[in-house]
Amino acid sequence: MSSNTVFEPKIIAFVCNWCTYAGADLTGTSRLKYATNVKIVRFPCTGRIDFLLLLKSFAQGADGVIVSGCHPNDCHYTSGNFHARRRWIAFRAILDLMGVDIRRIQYSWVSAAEGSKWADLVNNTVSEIRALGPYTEYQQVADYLEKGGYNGEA
Amino acid sequence: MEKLRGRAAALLADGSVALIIGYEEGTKRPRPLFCRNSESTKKLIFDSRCINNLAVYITKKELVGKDRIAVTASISTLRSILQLYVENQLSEEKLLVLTVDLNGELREFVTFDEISAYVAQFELKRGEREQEILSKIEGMNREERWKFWLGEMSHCFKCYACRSACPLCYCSKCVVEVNRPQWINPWPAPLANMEWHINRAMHMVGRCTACGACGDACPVGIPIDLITRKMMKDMAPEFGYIPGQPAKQGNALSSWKLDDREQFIR
Amino acid sequence: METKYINISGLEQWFDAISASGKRIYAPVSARGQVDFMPVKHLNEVAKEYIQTTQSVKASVYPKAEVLFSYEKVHGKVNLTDFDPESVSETVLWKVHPCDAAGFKPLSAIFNWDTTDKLINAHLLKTTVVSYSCATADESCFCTSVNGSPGNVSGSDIQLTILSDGGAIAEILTAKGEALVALLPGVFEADRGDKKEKYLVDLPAKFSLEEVNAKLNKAFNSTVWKEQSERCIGCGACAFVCPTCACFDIQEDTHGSKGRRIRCWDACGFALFTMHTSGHNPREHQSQRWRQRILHKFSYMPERLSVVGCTGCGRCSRACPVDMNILEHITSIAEQ
Amino acid sequence: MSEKNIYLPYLMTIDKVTKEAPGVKTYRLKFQDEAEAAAFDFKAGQFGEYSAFGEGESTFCIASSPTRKGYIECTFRDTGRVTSGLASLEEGSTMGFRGPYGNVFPMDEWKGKSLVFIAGGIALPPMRCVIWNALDLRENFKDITIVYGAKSVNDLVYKSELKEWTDRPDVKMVTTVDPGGETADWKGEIGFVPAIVEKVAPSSENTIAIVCGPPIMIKYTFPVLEKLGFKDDQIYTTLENRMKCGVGKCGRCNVGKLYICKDGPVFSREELNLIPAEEY
Repeated sequence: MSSNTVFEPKIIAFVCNWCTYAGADLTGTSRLKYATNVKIVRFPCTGRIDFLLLLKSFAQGADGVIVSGCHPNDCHYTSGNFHARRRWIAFRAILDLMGVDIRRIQYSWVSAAEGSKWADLVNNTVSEIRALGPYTEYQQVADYLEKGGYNGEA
Repeated sequence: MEKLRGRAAALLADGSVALIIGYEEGTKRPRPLFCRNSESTKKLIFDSRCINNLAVYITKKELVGKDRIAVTASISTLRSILQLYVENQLSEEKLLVLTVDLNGELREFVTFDEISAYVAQFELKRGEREQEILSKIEGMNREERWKFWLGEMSHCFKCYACRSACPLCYCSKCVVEVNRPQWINPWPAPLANMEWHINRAMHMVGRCTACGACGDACPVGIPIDLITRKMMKDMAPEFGYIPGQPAKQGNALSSWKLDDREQFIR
Repeated sequence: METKYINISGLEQWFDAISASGKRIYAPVSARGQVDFMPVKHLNEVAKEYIQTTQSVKASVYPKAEVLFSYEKVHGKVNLTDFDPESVSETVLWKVHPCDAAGFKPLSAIFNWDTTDKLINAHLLKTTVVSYSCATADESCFCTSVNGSPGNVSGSDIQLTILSDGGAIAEILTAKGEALVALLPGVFEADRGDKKEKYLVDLPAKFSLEEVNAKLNKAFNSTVWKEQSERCIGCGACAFVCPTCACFDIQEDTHGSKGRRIRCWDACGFALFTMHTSGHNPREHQSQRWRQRILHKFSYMPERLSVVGCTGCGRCSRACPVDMNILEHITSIAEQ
Repeated sequence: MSEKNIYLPYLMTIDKVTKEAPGVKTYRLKFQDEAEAAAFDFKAGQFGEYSAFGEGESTFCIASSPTRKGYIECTFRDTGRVTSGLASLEEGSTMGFRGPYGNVFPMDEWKGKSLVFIAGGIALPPMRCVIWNALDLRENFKDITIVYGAKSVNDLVYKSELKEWTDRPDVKMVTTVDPGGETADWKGEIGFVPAIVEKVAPSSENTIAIVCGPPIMIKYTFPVLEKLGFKDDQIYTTLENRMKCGVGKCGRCNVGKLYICKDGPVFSREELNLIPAEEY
């Protein structure tokens, strides 16, 4: 397979400011190489990441999503990541029930010291999503008005 | 029935309550009735056909005002009342709850603890239709589930009957009506409908009491109650709740435990 | 107008000819425990035993969401792309009930009074309505109380009355109807003189429209609105299943520099429908919104647009989660 | 000719931006298409649907006078999604406009009469259109009195025009701010609009009063005018209900059987008496 036919997934990472963002920064300053498929969105805390943002990412063309923040007990705001953890447990279950491909959302804890873990996380996620292929199943539905859309016509 | 009507008339006559929310015969099945005078209590009925969840009315200020009211409650309604109480939406001083128990005896609850003790006798049962669709869904692979729900969602025209019928959807401004930012497109379309129902389910995690009012209300027959019901069942053990009982320890998504379990965070 | 006879196999052949002509056909289909208009290809897909579809057929000419126009921002300028009437496909609406077909007139009146609505007119122009007269009705039906009847032909291009042999009386009412017949004229035979009335359900009128109108003219401050609407939970089910409800919202769908302005269904029963940005809401209570719904249909529309905003299809009563039965409510107003 | 899409806006260029008060801006808009500009005409009192592409449409009056040709102006406060979208535009940007919609102030019938304008806060824009219209045809009218009030000095809109009107010998201009809203160098009145109207006491003889403002101001101003001898057919106001289409179809702006967008926004008090007050 020639290089230009390899599928390059678009991945959005929602990360917290205090741990994972700093960790990703460390990856860079440590000169560790990792896949360039990821676009990072920085949040104050994983507790601040609205679950709808994950779905919006898919609707707007993302093939995979990474959500990452401080390890349990390390939250800058004490409990933001605990709240987030509960939210993801519930959200993942709902998405699975609805048939959303939950393999495309990768949750992780990456601390400010874990530059290499960030690189691994991104690399692994990219290769996994690459194997899954583009998330056209979701993206197709995002544009419906063109099709008229009548009863039962998705 | 006569006991209920008599008691209701007496409560209104002596001014104990200003309004009694109950059921009357409707076109095809019983429907909600609002009694403000003894005369209207003659129309009151209460039996297993009464399926509207009347708890939806007791948080509506324009209906109940500041007065003390009474409500005739099915088990589902009682569960919703308890959850509303846990969420600080009700006070004991303003609400008298009536029900008819399995022996046909009229019961009156003045405190929420009494309701809690009464409700604890009843196990949350899964309806036939619910069981049937759930088994169908459980037999599907992920792609089939996605297709199934997308097909169902394509029928949704966003009348929000599900939201209106739910006693726990009492927000004065719903997330779909917020437009800065516009989280969910307000027009009906499969994806926007999907987002709305996922959102609704998320907002119901650990709160839904499985009354099924949303599913009953849906004019286009989407089994939306399954989503919140299944979530309630699946999430209850995760977060230490008892299905059908109010979340006294706080709502699932506004509380947490150190040892919340998951296997998916790397 | 011309009346013909078509036998049962002729109906099937004619339907196949329409299907083969490339026109979209929407007809009632039974699925998921409900009967609703859906795209069909063959006559055997069309639902048989039912009283009424859950939703009206209005979505075929007034879609739930439709693009009014689209735009693109380029270097500080904006390019507009108008709605293209040519994008609308030729459509046949099959087995529409007379109460549904009668809904096109009030719908068109709302959209076309004073200024015309290009979108709905494009749909109406390309829509041919084949209605079936009604042999059955249920307790929610009341077309005969609102100027309609089980054999009313208003809004229909062709009306079929199914006979006991499975064939049908075909009343060909308009040029569009004739064009549809012309797709397979051979299957239409001369009128056999069957009496249409014999095949229609008997549905006595429940109230007089004039009486209701007279009562409503004085009813604005009546307590009836509060009494009737107490159990209303304020959803939009009644409006969305209604063949004549046309209230809409205009919304924006933006993706980067491109966007579309969208018209989508809205309902006067929603609490925020009339809310001002300031927070002031002229129709703050459900009783005011219920009053608006009834007065709009039975008082304002007759006066302003010379049409009644109700065709008696009874869908709102059937769809309502709390049994807000419109027939019962209107009858009680008439009897006051 | 193919049917016109009534929802398709005119494309307008923002020619000039004026900051009026905190959050309040006036845009001068010019048609991008010359043919559209030439064909466009409106009268005092009419409104339009202004669009920020990407955010949606919002309803405001046309704040400039029909006597000033070649442009229209709108004044709005940044309060919601659309108005904040509009507020973020700069001079030279493109926005949309649909209109003119609604009825008009019967200025032809007012010829030879005196006019009293009473406005509060952000409700001056619809009045400004009429004021300039009257001032540009000054010989048609007798005395012109303007009473305008806002919460504070800062909240007064059209500050330079207020000065211009104050300086004109043929206009009696009274400006007021609510108690506590004055600044150290404030030279106008202090007090609520209804009280100031009572103090100014314009004669009702052969006079039309035009009142625009928040509902509460209107509620207390009407009795004052009544006391001064104004009959219901001598008092005019504008109603502003929520609208989406502007052309009598979307179903929002009904007040009783009337559509504010078609039968209004201009109403005499006589007409207002015939429609249910609770719906506006």
